[in-house]
Amino acid sequence: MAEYPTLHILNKAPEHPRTAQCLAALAPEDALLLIENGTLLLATQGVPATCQLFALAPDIQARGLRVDTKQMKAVDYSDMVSLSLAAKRVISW
Amino acid sequence: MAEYPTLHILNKAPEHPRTAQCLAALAPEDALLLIENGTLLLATQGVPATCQLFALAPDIQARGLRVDTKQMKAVDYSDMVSLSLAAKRVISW
Amino acid sequence: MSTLIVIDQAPYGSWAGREALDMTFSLAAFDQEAALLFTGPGVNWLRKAQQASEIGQKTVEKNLAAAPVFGIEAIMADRSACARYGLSEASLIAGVALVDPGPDLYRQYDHTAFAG
Amino acid sequence: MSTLIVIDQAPYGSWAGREALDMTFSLAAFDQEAALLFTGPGVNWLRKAQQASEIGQKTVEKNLAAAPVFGIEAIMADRSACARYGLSEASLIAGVALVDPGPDLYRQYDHTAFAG
Amino acid sequence: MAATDRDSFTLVITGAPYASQAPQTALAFARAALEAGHRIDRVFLYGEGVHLASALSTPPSDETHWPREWASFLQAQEIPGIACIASALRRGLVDESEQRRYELSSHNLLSPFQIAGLGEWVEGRIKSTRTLYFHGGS
Amino acid sequence: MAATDRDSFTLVITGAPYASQAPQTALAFARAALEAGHRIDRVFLYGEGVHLASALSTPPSDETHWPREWASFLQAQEIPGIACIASALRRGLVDESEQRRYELSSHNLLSPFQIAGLGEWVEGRIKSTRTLYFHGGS
Repeated sequence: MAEYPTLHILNKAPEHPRTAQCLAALAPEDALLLIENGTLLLATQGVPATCQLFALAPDIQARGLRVDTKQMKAVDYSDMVSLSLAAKRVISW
Repeated sequence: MAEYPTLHILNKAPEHPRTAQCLAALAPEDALLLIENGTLLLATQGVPATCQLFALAPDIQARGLRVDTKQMKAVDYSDMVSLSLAAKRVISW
Repeated sequence: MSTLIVIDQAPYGSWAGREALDMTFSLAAFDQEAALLFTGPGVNWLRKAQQASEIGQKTVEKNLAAAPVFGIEAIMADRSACARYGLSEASLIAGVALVDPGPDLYRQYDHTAFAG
Repeated sequence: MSTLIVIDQAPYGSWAGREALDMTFSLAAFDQEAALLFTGPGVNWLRKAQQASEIGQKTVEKNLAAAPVFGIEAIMADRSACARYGLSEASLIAGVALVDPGPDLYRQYDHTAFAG
Repeated sequence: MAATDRDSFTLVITGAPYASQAPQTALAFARAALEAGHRIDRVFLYGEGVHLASALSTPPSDETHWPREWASFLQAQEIPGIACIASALRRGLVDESEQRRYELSSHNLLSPFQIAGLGEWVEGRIKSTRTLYFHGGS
Repeated sequence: MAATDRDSFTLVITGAPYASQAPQTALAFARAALEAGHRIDRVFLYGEGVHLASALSTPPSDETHWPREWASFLQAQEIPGIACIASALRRGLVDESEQRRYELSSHNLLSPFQIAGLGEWVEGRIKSTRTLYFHGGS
């Protein structure tokens, strides 16, 4: 798995104020992993195109969301482990 | 105390999504009572001018906020009791 | 004495929605008029084909389908929140009425409650 | 190994801010580099002349004033959040540096944590 | 409905102590209501609010002890304080009877709080002049 | 730092069960980390997260029992599970020793969870390859 300066893990719904803070902190070379309520971002027009995008498959499935594989990669918990080690730092928003 | 169709009690910070929902539900003849985190609205430019406005003094004081008495009335807990009875219905946002 | 229960929190990430449903069914069990309004990220409770077993939870689709049987008056969803979350009539579960929450809606109920 | 602790929740309405301060002072107590960033409604922790006794709480002004003594590197506040809440240099407690959070700021710390 | 001295309240607390201001605001409201000659029919703890009924909560000595403040108020004023059974069981608040039923190691419900169902809330909705909610703020 | 099979984690859980998904996500992460050959140095419960260590939590039988799921995982894998003492005391989570110290009516900390200070979190910050946070989502 590629190295990223920062892996951002977002578990808040798009309306939550921390979502805007997280999106404003993304650098182009970073990765964003959407989990839990954070996966709801996929259903909106607000998905950032600025950096590498991942989303946790069990959370996508729980919410009945559809995945645009051109936009982002669905991953499982073992990918989440690898991503957290591949990034220099992890921020859990 | 005057009668209001609805007393809206808002205890969320301005960034909380429920604040926007509350402000969108105000009718001109309603009253809005800001309490707890809700009093922080007084420090922003977002104070609605649409209806009668009240704010809980102990919460204003706790946060070191200043009150514009032209804009709204600082009240205590006994006023909160009277307001809740004076309104036909109370919505706690 | 009609009560509006509002669910504005996203599913699965909190229990507020489930506990608001419990409140609604309790009202109905005691023969009190009750209606449900889903708004904000809460509208995502209403999406078809949810499967939450992998995250150790249960969906509420069956509960909502039973709502009319239990005497719950209406299941309403905020039209603009549905649009924001790409929820068309086709992707919503059956029996949901789209509404525009505002003073006129809330004034139809004697009582409005959130679960948290 | 410098750690950034972020406080983005309004004072008094939750305990997350207090518990984030505890984390920061713990790092300092173990001689670890730590800095504080207040953002969103969290900047309201930094307003002068708070008096929370009537709501049964204590202010944190003294704790923050002691931060440099305990070895906490910096107390930073989000410039735009301060502007939004009418917090000028004159209404902020002493020792706060205004910053613009973004990739450049977060990249200066090995580790970033919220209390909740 | 105009205010009269026989107006009554059901107060619903859904915010936990040490996580929200809800228990403090609700207590100040309850005291003001009694001082104005009104009645509090019951206090109903729901969701996260059930943690207010913890007999084991031990805040630092310089922080207000909200469970004890509430318990002595309820005791002195003879107001029923009820924790919703479903919310309480999920969150680990149990009385002696639930301890026995579920064969748990102990019980931790602070007296005079009791455990009961949502019917208590529904009754408040019907009989009290106003039912007010005290939610978490974040 | 590149990933190696001796990489280790400290997991911090700040979201409560039955109020957030944090305990579920953290457990799935922990299992995946072990399966990949990594080590979990400790699990640290902070803020609302301490409720995961409740011995009295009794969810309905069709809901996952997160405290028990976590307790058996920690037991089987011999991973220390630590609830922050300040967070736990405020919120009514106590072990036998805190029960005695504060003369409380009972204790309710689920074994093998232990109570300790923030120093455990600081040590994780220093020694584990990564410290990850599992927060509430609302």
